[in-house]
Amino acid sequence: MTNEELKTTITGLLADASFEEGGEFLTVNVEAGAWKIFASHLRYDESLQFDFLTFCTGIDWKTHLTMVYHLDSYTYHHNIVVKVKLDAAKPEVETVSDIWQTANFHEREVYELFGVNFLHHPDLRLLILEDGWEGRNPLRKDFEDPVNMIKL
Amino acid sequence: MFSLADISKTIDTWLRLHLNDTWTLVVEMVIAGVSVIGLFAVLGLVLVIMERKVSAWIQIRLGPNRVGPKGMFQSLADTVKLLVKEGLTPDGADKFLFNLAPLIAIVVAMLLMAPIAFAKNFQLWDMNIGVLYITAVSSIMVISVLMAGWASNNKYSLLGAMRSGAQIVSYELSAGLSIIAIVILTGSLSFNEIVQSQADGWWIFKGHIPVIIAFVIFIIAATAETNRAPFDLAEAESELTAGFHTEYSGMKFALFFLAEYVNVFIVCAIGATLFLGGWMPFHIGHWDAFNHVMDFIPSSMWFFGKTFFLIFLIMWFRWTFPRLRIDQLLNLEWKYLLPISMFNILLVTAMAILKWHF
Amino acid sequence: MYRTTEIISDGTKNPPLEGGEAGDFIINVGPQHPATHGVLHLVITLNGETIKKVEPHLGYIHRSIEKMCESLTYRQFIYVTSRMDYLSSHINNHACAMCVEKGMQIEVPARARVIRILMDELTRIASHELWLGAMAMDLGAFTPFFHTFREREMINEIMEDTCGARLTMNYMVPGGVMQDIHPDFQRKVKDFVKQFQRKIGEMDEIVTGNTIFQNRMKGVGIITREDAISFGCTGPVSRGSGVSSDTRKLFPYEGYENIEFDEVIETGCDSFARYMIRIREMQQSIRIIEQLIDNIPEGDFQAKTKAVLKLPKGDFFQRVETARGQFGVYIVSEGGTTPYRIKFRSPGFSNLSILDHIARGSKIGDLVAMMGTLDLVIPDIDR
Amino acid sequence: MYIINYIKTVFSTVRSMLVGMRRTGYYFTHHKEIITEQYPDNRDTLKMADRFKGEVVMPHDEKNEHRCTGCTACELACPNGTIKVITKFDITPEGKKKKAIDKLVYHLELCTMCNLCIVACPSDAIKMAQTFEHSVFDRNELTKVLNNPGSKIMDGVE
Repeated sequence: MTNEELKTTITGLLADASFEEGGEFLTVNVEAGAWKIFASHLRYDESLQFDFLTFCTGIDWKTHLTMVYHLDSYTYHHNIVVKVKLDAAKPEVETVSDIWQTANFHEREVYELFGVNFLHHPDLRLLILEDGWEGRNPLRKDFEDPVNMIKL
Repeated sequence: MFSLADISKTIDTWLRLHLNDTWTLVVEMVIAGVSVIGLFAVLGLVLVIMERKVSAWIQIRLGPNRVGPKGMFQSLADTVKLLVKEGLTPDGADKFLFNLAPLIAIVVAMLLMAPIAFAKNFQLWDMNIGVLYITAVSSIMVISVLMAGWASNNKYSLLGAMRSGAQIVSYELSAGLSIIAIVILTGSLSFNEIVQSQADGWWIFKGHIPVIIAFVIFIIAATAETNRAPFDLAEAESELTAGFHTEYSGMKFALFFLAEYVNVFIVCAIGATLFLGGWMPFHIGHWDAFNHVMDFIPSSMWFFGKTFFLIFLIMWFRWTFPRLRIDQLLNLEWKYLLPISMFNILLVTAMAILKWHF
Repeated sequence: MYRTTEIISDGTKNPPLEGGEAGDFIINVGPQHPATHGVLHLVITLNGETIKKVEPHLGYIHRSIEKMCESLTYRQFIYVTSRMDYLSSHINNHACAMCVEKGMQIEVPARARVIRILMDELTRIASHELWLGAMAMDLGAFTPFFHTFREREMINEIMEDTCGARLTMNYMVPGGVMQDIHPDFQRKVKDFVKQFQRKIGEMDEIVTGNTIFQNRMKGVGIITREDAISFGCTGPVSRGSGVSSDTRKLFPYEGYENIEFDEVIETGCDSFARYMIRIREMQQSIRIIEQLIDNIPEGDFQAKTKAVLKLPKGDFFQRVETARGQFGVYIVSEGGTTPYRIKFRSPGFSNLSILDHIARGSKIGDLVAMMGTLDLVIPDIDR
Repeated sequence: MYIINYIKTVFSTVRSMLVGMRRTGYYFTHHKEIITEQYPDNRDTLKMADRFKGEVVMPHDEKNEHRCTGCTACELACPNGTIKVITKFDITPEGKKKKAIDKLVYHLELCTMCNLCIVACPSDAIKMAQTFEHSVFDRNELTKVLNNPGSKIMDGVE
């Protein structure tokens, strides 16, 4: 499907979805509460079938956090970017690891690096960092570690 | 002509001139013990450098080439290093068994030396049940491996030891059956008589296809019994780091290492004795001139030549083949080698009864 | 067995893992282990020889490259990516350079594009050669390792001539390549192609055709098509399960659309299929090199760029096909000289996540075969 | 049928083994295929690739003059802070003050040989040397001053 067709289909699924213009990919902004249902639509809708989650990551905008999901479809070879805005103080979003299994590891990584709490994640533990790092999120912009970070 | 038998006879007569019978026996035993230990040391050095050179040439490398001419003294240097290294015993280990295991390994290897005929009329102990003795004593080997794996209190070691146990116990069957093939043909369990029976031709030539099959099975089983690749599951470097000797270091490790190589030597010596005629020179029918030339080569040379050929074969296996998985290993034994060797025994028996061999 | 159980059931000494039961035989494979080719740490729960559960513990070589890149300029951050998947460092650098070019809208000269593709494919072959040797070593055969390194050495020498380094070249810059190719480049590459085609048959004799090898790999580590997609597997891992996932075909970049080559797909779904994919992929790479090596267009090797690169505000994503799968660079720019946020989508990270799924119920020896054919490079997973 | 398959398996296995052994046996007997380089012994004949990135050096001519203007382009280009340019002011014969380098400090221990400083240098004052035996016993020895003591900037280099 072309981006325009995708746009119409997605507007049909999610009335209040807003689109970002100018990027290479079709970018949809979704509310955190609506993400899970929207994700299962993206995955299982016959005409969409986004079956491949390329990656998901977080971005710290200081005032808020954004989750970015890059989705591909191996069936139709179209792609889409979904951005979910999260609260900086208490970032929480539903997990999609039951829809795309790869999200399991990616969300664990985001959990420890950004502190995003994925609700109903089957195994939300630290993946990369050692024990005792809970609550300190290295990829947040306000993270300071005078011991391990070298300033040149 | 150089002959080990002559040397031993000279020593014997000289001792008998000066001492009474009891003391002669004692001194001769000491000499035999010292020579076995000496043989061990030399075998360890030679086989290690041989393995390293063989592997290097197969792997388009040069191999050790720094210590001594062409690196020939490399294994000597390694031995010195292992001797001066600290022999650690892990905290959680069962100290007694942990230290006992390498000793058992080396003692078993020494015991196996007894009935082997190194040259014409040169044998430590010509017992009438030599073959039975070898198969019986070599089973003790598995005890040392199990002991080492258990006493180390390391999970890798334990897994390696258990694998080794399963492996050695099952491969002993087909090794034994292929040895029995020769015993049936010869009608004797004594190594000396087995060699004598090959005076007019080695069993591998005059035994037709069944003996060749028995020989192949014996080589495979021997490789497995000595825990060498492709059957090195007890060590399995990429799976269990070092298997049953993960926790061993220094001289204790060296003893395991030595025992492995001596065991390789022994199984190859047995293979050479049973199938390739031991110290018997290579003779062809009635070509007397040729046979005479062959007789001129000392019998010990024949024995060691054949043994080292088999050792090379086993090394060649090791540097060519990947490792089997544990279930495939047992499949190979129970589904292939054992049925084939049982069937083979029938053929050999028929052959022996009907006198089909030469 | 009392010792092992005792220690495991003793909560203070060795607490049972979550979901573990007392009596499980737990083994740490790694962080220092011959089969993990790096500092990967797998906690394996065993029942005898059979694997009940595999749990990867990462982070032993995590350098937080994503955070580091936030303080490096768009020219500087490229060299860091060589340190991620060090076996396909060229291709990683390529992705970053292309992502910056996409943001800056720099037109890359034709000569530079061809040189880049040549380097990519040489890197791919070198990576697969190393993988082949290392995997054979995992399965217990030591010899193929040295034989494959002989060919890999030729590629390393070509790289050394042109890029000045053997492993972490930093040859790709935004706008082209750093230096023109060495005058000997074409001759040496042709020599390599000849040598490769002469020697690749030997691998069939020692490795592929060997019955032990085949038995060790066939039916081991089955990844179904659905699992491959859902777990985000890319590269040879997913193509071994019949997924057409070659980024060079799906999202062509840098002129791959004009080159004749086949996307290698096997439907065996097991380790042997993944093995065959890589062997055949090397031959496809040779095919690409043969097409291009005599047709390197004349011209500049680098486009004229400004001294200071500033990406416009926005986010940019570029993906390439490395030897291990789809590698993606996601740059979020605020309009400054340094990226605001960079995310590297590394193929190894996603490929690793399927390990637990496929390893359950198989033997320890199988785990080694699976890890071998997943072709894990640990710095790529940890970043 | 089972028996035939069984025998076939045995024979194909043995055959594949022999094929592999023939190949390794070939290498065992053909020592000309050995490609090992005996590194410290072949030091005299060893030739590194002429673009090999060993370390950053500053070439001086016979009059002890270099081409560095002290513009700090290399320092800015370096991702690791490997290069530190310490400048001073020279008095030219006309009596004018002119900026020149006092020291160009190079930390080999931080350098990743990425070549970015060489590319950035506008006056080709630094280049990559092909040396590669960098091991020293003291880490401080890895911090080098690239310009020779008493060296001057070459005439005509701006």
